[in-house]
Amino acid sequence: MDGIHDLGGTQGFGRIDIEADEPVFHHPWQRTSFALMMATQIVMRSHNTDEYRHAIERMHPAHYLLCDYYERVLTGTVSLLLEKGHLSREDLEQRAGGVFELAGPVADRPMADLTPQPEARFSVGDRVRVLTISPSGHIRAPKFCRGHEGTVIHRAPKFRFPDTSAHGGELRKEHTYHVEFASKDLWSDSDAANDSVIVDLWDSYLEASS
Amino acid sequence: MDGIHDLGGTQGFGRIDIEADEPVFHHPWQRTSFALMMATQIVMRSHNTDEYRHAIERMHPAHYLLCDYYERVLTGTVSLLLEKGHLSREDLEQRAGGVFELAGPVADRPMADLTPQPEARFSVGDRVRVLTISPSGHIRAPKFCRGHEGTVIHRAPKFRFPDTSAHGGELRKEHTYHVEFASKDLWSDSDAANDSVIVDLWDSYLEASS
Amino acid sequence: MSEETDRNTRPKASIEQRVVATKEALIDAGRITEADLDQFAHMAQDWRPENGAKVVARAWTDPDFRARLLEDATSACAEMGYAGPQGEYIVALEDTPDRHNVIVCTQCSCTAWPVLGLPPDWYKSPAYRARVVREPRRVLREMGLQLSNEVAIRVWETSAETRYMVIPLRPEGTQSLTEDALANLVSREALIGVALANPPTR
Amino acid sequence: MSEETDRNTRPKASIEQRVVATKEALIDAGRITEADLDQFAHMAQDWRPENGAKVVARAWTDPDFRARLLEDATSACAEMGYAGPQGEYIVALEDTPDRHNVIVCTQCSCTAWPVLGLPPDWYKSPAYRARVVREPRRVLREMGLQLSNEVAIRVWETSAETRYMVIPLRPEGTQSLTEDALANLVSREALIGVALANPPTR
Repeated sequence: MDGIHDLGGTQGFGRIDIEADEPVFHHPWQRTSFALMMATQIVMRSHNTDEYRHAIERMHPAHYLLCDYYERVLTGTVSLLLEKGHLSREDLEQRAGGVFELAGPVADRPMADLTPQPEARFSVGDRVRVLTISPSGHIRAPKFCRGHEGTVIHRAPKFRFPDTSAHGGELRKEHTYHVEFASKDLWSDSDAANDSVIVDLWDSYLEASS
Repeated sequence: MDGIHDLGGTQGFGRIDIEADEPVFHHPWQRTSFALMMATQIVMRSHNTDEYRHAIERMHPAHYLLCDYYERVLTGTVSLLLEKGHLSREDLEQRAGGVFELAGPVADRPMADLTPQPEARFSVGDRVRVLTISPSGHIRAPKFCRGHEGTVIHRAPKFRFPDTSAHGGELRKEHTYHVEFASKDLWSDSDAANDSVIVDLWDSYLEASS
Repeated sequence: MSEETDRNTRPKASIEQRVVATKEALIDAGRITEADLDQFAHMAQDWRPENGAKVVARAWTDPDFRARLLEDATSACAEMGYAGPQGEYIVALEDTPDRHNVIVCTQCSCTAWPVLGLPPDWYKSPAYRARVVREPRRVLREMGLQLSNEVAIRVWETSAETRYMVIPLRPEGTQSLTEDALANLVSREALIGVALANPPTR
Repeated sequence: MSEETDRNTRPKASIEQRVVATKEALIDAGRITEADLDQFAHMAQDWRPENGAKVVARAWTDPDFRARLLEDATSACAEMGYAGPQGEYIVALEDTPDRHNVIVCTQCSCTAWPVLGLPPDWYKSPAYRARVVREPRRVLREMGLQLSNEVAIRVWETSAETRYMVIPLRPEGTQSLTEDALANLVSREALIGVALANPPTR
C-alpha cells in the first residue's frame, strides 16, 4: 500500500526532539493500549502481526500523522476486532460516548502477484534490484528502495512473508536479505557521499541485477 | 520536494463527496484569504506564483492534510510575507491573539542541477523518460511519473521554469509537453487496461527514450 | 515532548483571526487597500462554470467554433469573453464514445478559473487528488459516473501551466434545444469530467 | 460537505474513552482478563535500554562475548536473559572509527524490545522516520551528534523481522571502569545510534 505510513524520504517534517528521561508511557491509557494490542494477538489470537500492521496503515493519513503512536496501536487493533466480528462498533461507540475513528477497508485485490521463493536465491555480494511492484495491500519493501539496485550484505533466516500473511494468503516463509543501497542512488540530491541505507528485504521482492 | 502535497497515487484516503450547489466560498474568511493571495502577488508583487506554491508545499504534512484549502492559501501567502520582511510574526501573532502556524523553511540547496533547454527538444510522437531527480525544492514533475516512459502527444508554449523561479534562480522559459503514460506502467497493480495519465512536463525534466 | 505534541499544546489563533490579522496588518502598513481585496473577491464571483458550459454549448452547435476551440481554446474562450488569471493557456479535451477525459491537479488545485470557476471542495480534497490518477474508474463510479470498460479514461494532470476543460458528449435527444438550453445541461462536474452532460428534462 | 469537513464535525470519543471502552468490551465478553493486560504492561516495564547497555559493556570488556554477539546476537543477548517478543532475531552493529550505524523503522516503529525497550517518542515520530534515511548526517547533527565527514553512516531500516542494536565505540579513558560503570555510559539513544556512548564522569 502506498500509504502515509511509508514515510522514508518524505520531506517537510520539522525537528526531532529527544525528551530527557522519557518514561515508558506518558499516560496510563498508553499502557492499556499497548497491553490490548498484545493481548488481542497473543491471548485472543484475533489476528496476526502483519494484519495488525496493515490495519494501522489503513488509517486516514491525517489521523495517522496527527495522533500519538499508542492511538495508532489502538486504532489498528480495534479495527481488526470489528472486522473479525469480535466486537460491534455500535457497542463500542456507546461505551466510548462518541465516534470511534477506525482504519479504512482492505483493498479488493491487496496482494501483488509474486512467486514464492522456498530456497534462498541470493548470496552475500550479489547485486539485486527491488521489483517496482505497488500492491494496494501490505508490503514491507519501502517505496524509496523499489526499482533501485543494491548489494546483499547479509542473509537472514526465513520469516513469514508479510504480504500474504496480512491478507489470509498462502502461509509461506522466505529468507530476507540485508541489502545495502548507496544513499546517492536513492535520492539524486543527497549530499551523503559515502552513506548508505540497508533494508531487510524478502527474497521475492528482489530480482538479480548485473 | 518530496512533500505531502505530491499526492498522486497515495492510498488510504476515503470517498469523495460532491456538495450539491456548492457556493464559491463557504465562509467570508475564505474570500478574504483568496483576495489576500491575489493582492500580495499582483498588487504588492511580494512573491511569484512558484514561490507561493512552494510555500504551501513547505507546510507541516499534518497541517496540510487537515486544513481547508483556503487555510493553505493563507499559510503559504503569510509565510512568504514574513520571509520577505513585509510583516513581522510578532505583530501578526499579537493581532491574531495566538500562534500563527507557518510553512517550514526552504531547503538549503533546493534546485536540481538541470540544463536549461531554450529550444524544444521533443516532438509529438516521441518517447521520453522523466528524469529520476528528487530536488528538495519546488518541482512540478509529480513523483508518480519520475523514471517512467511516456509519449509526447502535444507541445505547449514556453512557460517559466518553476524550479528556478521558485528559488530566485535564473529566469528561463521552456516548452512543456503533454506526455501520456499508460496507467499500468505507473502502477503495476492497476486494473486500468486502456487508461492513461497525461502530465504536462517541462523540457528539462525529460530525456529521450528509445 | 515530541514535536507533534508540542505543536498541539500551544494555543493557536483561529483561521478567522489569522485572516483578519493579515488583512489589517497589510492595510495598516499601506501595502494593499480594501478596494484591492474587493476587486479580487469580485473576480472570483465572475469566474463560473456557466462560462464553460456556454463554451461547450457553442461547440456542440457551431462546427466552426468547435474547430477553433479544439485548435486554440484560449482564443476561442477569449472570443466569448472568458480570459484572465489561470486561463492563459487553455486546452479543450473532447470526449468521444470510446474516450473519456477527466482533470485533476495532484500537486495543488489548479483549474481554468475563467471557464470553470474556482474549484469546488471535492476537487481540492487530498482524496480526489490522490486517487483519481491511480484508480479513475473506481473514483468516477463512486462519484456516480459508471463508464463501460470499453471506454478508455484519460486523466489529465494539471501540474504545469496548461489549463484544461472537458467537452462532454452531447446528450441524446437534444437536437431541438437552443444553445442556452444546452448550456444548462453542462455542470461544473461535467467540465472537469467526473459527470456527463445531463439529459434534457421533459 | 467535503470528507475532511465531515470528519471534523462529528463528535469524537477521546482516546481515553476509546481505550476504556475497548478494554471493558473485551473483558465483559470474556475474551481477555485484567490479568492478561497486567502481564503485558509488566513485560513492557522489563524491556529497558539498560539491558542493551549491559550487553554493550560486556562486549567492550569480554572479547569472546563480543565475538559471539557479532556472530549471533540473538543467542548472546539470550545468554544474558534478554529475549522475547521483537527479539527473535537480533543483529548487533558495531561502530568503527570510520563507520557509524543508526537504526530506524520507516514503516512503523519496530525495535528490539528486550534489549532497547519500547521505543521513545522521537523514534516513533513521522519526522525521524521520514528524515533519517534521507539526511542522516543532518538529523544526527540536529540531535546533537556531529560526525566527521570522513565517517560513513549506515542507516538500518527495520522493515522486516531483523531487530538491530548498535555497539557504540568505547569512549576514551574508560580502561579502569567496571562492566557496570561502562554500562552506565550507554544510553538508549546510543543503542539506536543517534548518540555516542557518554564519556566517563571524573
